[in-house]
Amino acid sequence: MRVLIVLAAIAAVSSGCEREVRPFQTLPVASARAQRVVETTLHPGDAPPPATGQNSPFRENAWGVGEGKRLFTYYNCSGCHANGGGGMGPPLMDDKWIYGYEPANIFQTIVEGRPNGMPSFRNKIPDQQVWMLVAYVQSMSGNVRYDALPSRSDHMRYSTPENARRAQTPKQTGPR
Amino acid sequence: MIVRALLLVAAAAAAGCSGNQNVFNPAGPAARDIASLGWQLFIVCGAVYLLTLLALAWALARRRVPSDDTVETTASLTRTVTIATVLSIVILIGITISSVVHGRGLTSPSGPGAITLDAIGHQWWWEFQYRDLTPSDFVTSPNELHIPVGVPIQIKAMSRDVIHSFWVPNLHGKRDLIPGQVTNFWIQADTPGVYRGQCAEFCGHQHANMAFTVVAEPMDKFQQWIRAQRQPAAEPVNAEQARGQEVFLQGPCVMCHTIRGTSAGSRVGPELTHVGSRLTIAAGTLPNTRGHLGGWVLDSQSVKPGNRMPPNALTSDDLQAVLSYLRSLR
Amino acid sequence: MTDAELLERTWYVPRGVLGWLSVADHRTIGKRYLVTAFAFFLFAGVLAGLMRIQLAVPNNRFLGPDLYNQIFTVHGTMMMFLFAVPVMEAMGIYLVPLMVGARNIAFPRLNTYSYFVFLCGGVMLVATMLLNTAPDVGWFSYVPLAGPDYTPGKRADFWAQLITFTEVAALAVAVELVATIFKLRAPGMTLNRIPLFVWSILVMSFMVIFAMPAVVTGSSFLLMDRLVGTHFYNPAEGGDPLLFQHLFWFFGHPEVYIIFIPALGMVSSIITTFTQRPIFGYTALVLALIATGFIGFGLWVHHMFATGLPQLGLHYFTAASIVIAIPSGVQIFCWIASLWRGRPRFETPLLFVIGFIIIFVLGGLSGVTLASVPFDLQVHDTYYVVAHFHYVLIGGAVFPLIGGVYYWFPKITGRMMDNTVGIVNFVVLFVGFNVTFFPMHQAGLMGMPRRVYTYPADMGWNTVNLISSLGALLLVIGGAMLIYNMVTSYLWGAVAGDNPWNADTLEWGTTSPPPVYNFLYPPVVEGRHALWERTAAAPVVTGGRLDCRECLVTDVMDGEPSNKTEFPGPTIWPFVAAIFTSIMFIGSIFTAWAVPIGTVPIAIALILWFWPHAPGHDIGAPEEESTPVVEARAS
Amino acid sequence: MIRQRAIAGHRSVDISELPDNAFGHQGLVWWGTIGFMVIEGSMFVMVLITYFYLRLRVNEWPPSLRDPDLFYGTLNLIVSLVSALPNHLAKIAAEKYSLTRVQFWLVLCVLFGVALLVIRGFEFTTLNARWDDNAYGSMVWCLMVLHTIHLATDVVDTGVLTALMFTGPVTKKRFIDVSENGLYWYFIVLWWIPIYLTVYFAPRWL
Repeated sequence: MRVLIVLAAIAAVSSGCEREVRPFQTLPVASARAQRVVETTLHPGDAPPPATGQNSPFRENAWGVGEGKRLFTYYNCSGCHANGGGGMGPPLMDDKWIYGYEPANIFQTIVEGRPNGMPSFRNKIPDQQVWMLVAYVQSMSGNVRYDALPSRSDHMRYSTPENARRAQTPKQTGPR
Repeated sequence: MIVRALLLVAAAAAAGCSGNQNVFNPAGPAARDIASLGWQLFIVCGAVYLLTLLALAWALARRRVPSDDTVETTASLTRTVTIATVLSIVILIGITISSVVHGRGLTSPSGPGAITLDAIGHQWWWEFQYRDLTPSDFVTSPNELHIPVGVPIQIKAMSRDVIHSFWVPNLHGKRDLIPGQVTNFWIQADTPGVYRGQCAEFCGHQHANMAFTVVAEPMDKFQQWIRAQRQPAAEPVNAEQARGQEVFLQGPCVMCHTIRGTSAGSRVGPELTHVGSRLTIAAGTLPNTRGHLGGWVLDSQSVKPGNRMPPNALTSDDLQAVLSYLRSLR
Repeated sequence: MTDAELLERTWYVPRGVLGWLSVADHRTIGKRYLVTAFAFFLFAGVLAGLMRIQLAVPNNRFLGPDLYNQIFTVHGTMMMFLFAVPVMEAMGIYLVPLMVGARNIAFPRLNTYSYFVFLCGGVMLVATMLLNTAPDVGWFSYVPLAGPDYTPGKRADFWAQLITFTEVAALAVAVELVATIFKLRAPGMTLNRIPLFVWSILVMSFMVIFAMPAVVTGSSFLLMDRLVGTHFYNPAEGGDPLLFQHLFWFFGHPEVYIIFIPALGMVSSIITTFTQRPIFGYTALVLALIATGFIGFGLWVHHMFATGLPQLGLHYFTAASIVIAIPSGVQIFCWIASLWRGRPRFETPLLFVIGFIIIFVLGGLSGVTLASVPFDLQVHDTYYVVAHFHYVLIGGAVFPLIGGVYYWFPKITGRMMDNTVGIVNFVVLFVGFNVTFFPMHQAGLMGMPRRVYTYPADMGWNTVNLISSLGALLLVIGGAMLIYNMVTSYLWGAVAGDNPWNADTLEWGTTSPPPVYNFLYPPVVEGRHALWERTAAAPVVTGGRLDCRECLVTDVMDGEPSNKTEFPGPTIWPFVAAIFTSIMFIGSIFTAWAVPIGTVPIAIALILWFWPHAPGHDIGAPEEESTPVVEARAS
Repeated sequence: MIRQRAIAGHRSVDISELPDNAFGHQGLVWWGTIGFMVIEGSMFVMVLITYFYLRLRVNEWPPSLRDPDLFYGTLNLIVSLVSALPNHLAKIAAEKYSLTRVQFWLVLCVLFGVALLVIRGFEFTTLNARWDDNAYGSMVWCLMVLHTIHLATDVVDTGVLTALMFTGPVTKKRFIDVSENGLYWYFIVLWWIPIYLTVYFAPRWL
């Protein structure tokens, strides 16, 4: 009995905290890349770089994922990706990943842009927020921890909320 | 206790003479009405409290006499208690009537509304939109509400996210901003001045610092202000400002902020078209000085943890350029 | 064997760890409830101390907004749901059966179950606080802030489930108390002879029964919105954020009276005893209690004056809120009259009652000012309100409660609490309280909103806040003195004897502490003041069985003997059921499947709980005796 | 069985002749049952009020959906009304302490209960909205699930009692339980009427 309680407590400590912290300032300000002016927002498509295995600092963090969801609307990602269902741009809630499903790949996709319309957000979105977006993009196909998945928003219902979808095992499909 | 009660009245009176955001420092008809009601209530309740305590003190301290247990004593006690009850009922009815009477004026403005504007609550800042017949003349003023004195201001209030509450104690009581609803109310200032308002419904991390300023000024000055606000942003006049504009437009700033007359047009954060002309930044939290602005742009999270402005790593000359540009937007 | 020995054997309190978990008598459970509730009181008090430290000076960086929001949420939630209501019910659990002359509370196993559910819920909330997972949306967690979109993670879910925990526990106790008061009263205890404390507990139980379903509905909707994506509170899909406020406050306002009414009962008991006279205006006091209970349901909207509901309606609620001041006034007048007529003995319990009158009347009057719509529009959600409800809750409920602790401590432990320490303790608490909370009135009038984790230095709020924080220090000292006095008196206090205060109610008619069977001979009541009017040849109940837990059931109205019922003995299954219930509740924070799956073990535990002679009954029973008990039950 | 004897010098109220465990409001158990019926009743009331509160806030109800299909709900209503009969007879038999009759009628009650649960299962499949479609769907599912929980609880309850009546020991207390269980079954059946009307006819009539 007592042992069980202790174990439960330990489990809670290890899981609960990670999920519930509010890391308002994950990355030190200095760590962001230096500004440089870019001429075009389009970027020549090349093969996805090898996954560095670096993970989003918000992968385990419900708040970060939630902020990512908010930024996804703020920065009008839905304009092309339509809440993840896909429109002009590819869907994000399925298991197909054209340019790689590793967090590092997603990060690069956002920062560098991709052919056929994905603009580069270099210098436009601070790394901290990019990582939030990465975590949210992963959550759309259920690839963050279950209890950190966002639930329904206070808008019109567009699809089943992230925490009600079946998790997809990501597949690398490569450029169309 | 009694002494302390009196102290409160005295203190409140003293504070009444000074103190922004003080309920007993009214600067508009509604607030004045409520303040007078407040005084009534305090005086009546204070008197009742005093009497009750005196009765208690007497009951405890009086000398006991053998006749305490007689039927007559009980009867007279019953009479006293009944009288006290009846009296308190009368007083309570009086209070109800008086509060209903004072309440009537608060729902509808006394005169014709001169200005109609929208108050929109965001986590954690305010957006005030002055509508006009020609959409191009719409004016958006974040966290700073300019009103002409002496005329009622019709406010259509709404919220973009959670429930906030619009409260300028010197002008009127509070009114909740509820998502999915538009609530109409009005305020009016009689004496020119700068009044502080604050969100009064808990709305998350920065609820404590979700303030705004109300600038009440004579009609002509107000018209002047709104004309100025209608203008698009000032063009850079020197190289540093031009550089600042470039940094602003190429950098993350454009993702959230609008500067009319430039390509920056996102409505996520407060509009900055005339940021230089404002008294405060960061939702009434910091005075609008170059230093504070710089600190805010670089690292707002250490000023207001949890607010939605991300940290921006600008090289120092980029920062200086942006600052001079923003300061030039008057 | 003597009757006493037989009863001792029949009503045994089980031994051993399993016995501790399966005990089913109202005194033990009542004491545990009390101790647990006070533990939560201390925890929430510490949190309050942290808040006062943070607010002592402007722009303080001692706590950040994230932590501060968790702290004030847990402080409010814990004080309301884990201290105030349970502690009042605990007093009822312990005292009511003694006061009405019963051998045990009705449905004793349900009582055990409710205690363990309450305990698990409380432990859960403490755990969340320690794990930085505590709810951070205020103790009435308004949507949409508490909704899925604005509070990601599980913080608000823990709040919603804590509500479920405490409501299950509270509702169970309420039903037990109503049944006890209606059906287990001593012969001769007609309605107009019921002690005022028992009346107050009865009214409280009914308010619990009718108020709490509303908040359970509201919090379950919140949980479903967050977990399975329902739209109860989503305005874009036909829901409504204000719905939550209505559901919450329809409970939330009666809640205040649920906490406050039993305190009124304690006040009446203490005044009766320490004036050594019948209370003045018994009937008026009873009617006032009942009236308060009814009106309490009619004024929830005065928490929503600023939401822009139709004016006319608002004025109705102003009237209702002001009407409820009348019964309170009547009671105050009656008590003052009793004190005037009687010969007050100024010992600690009475001092706390006097403190109660002084503080509560002020709180009540500031409540009258809050009931007025225009004035409320200014002070609503400011520190003025914070001051008001601390005046009515601490002044109106906690002071009488502490008085009650000093008053009933001898009965519960058999030892007196030290009177000198008690008097000093009272002075410290009284001064500390007023220094802490009186300045908050002014902070509110100067425009300081509640729930701010910090404030600017130039608002003129610095002095008042500093004073409040210093007063909080005094309160901490007072609390420490109370604990010190309880512990030392428990260990070395003077032995009390059956009736140290020469009180009039039945609980003082048995030994202190009472035996496991409460009364050797179930008493018969001959007047409103059972012990004062007890004659030499006072009748007693005889012919009851001594070899099984038999209790007399009387008539609701006139307390005439009607029939007999046999109480179940101790069993492990209520505890097991409580544990499975808790697992289901906490599990349902993470997945909806916890509900269908979790109910299976609960159902099994319940079946074994009700199944006669299931394994696990009579745990820790004295061996040689246990057999005849079972035979008796089978016959 | 050992009884407490009178003591010298005290008059005594002798209770040895009183009956054990009266039926109805004279008994103790009845008050427990009523207590929980009141609690759950006010819960139902709250949810129903919520339903109409939300309904009054929109023009179209159900929002752009066909009206719910009547068949299973109505069937459910009829069957539950019929089930009141064996329940009633079981109650009467219990109050007459006639074991065999109680056994027979209880078994019938259980069968009815199971049938109702099966029908309810089909009923869920024919609802016109999912709980996460909109507030209407949420309300309907909330009402249905709430009632189903109570239904299932009482079916299990009745099942256990039936088992007890066969395995024994059959004390007088058991018959009281049967009678209280009957009372609770009325509660379930009666509450289905307003819920049925709300779920199936509020969309049609309002």
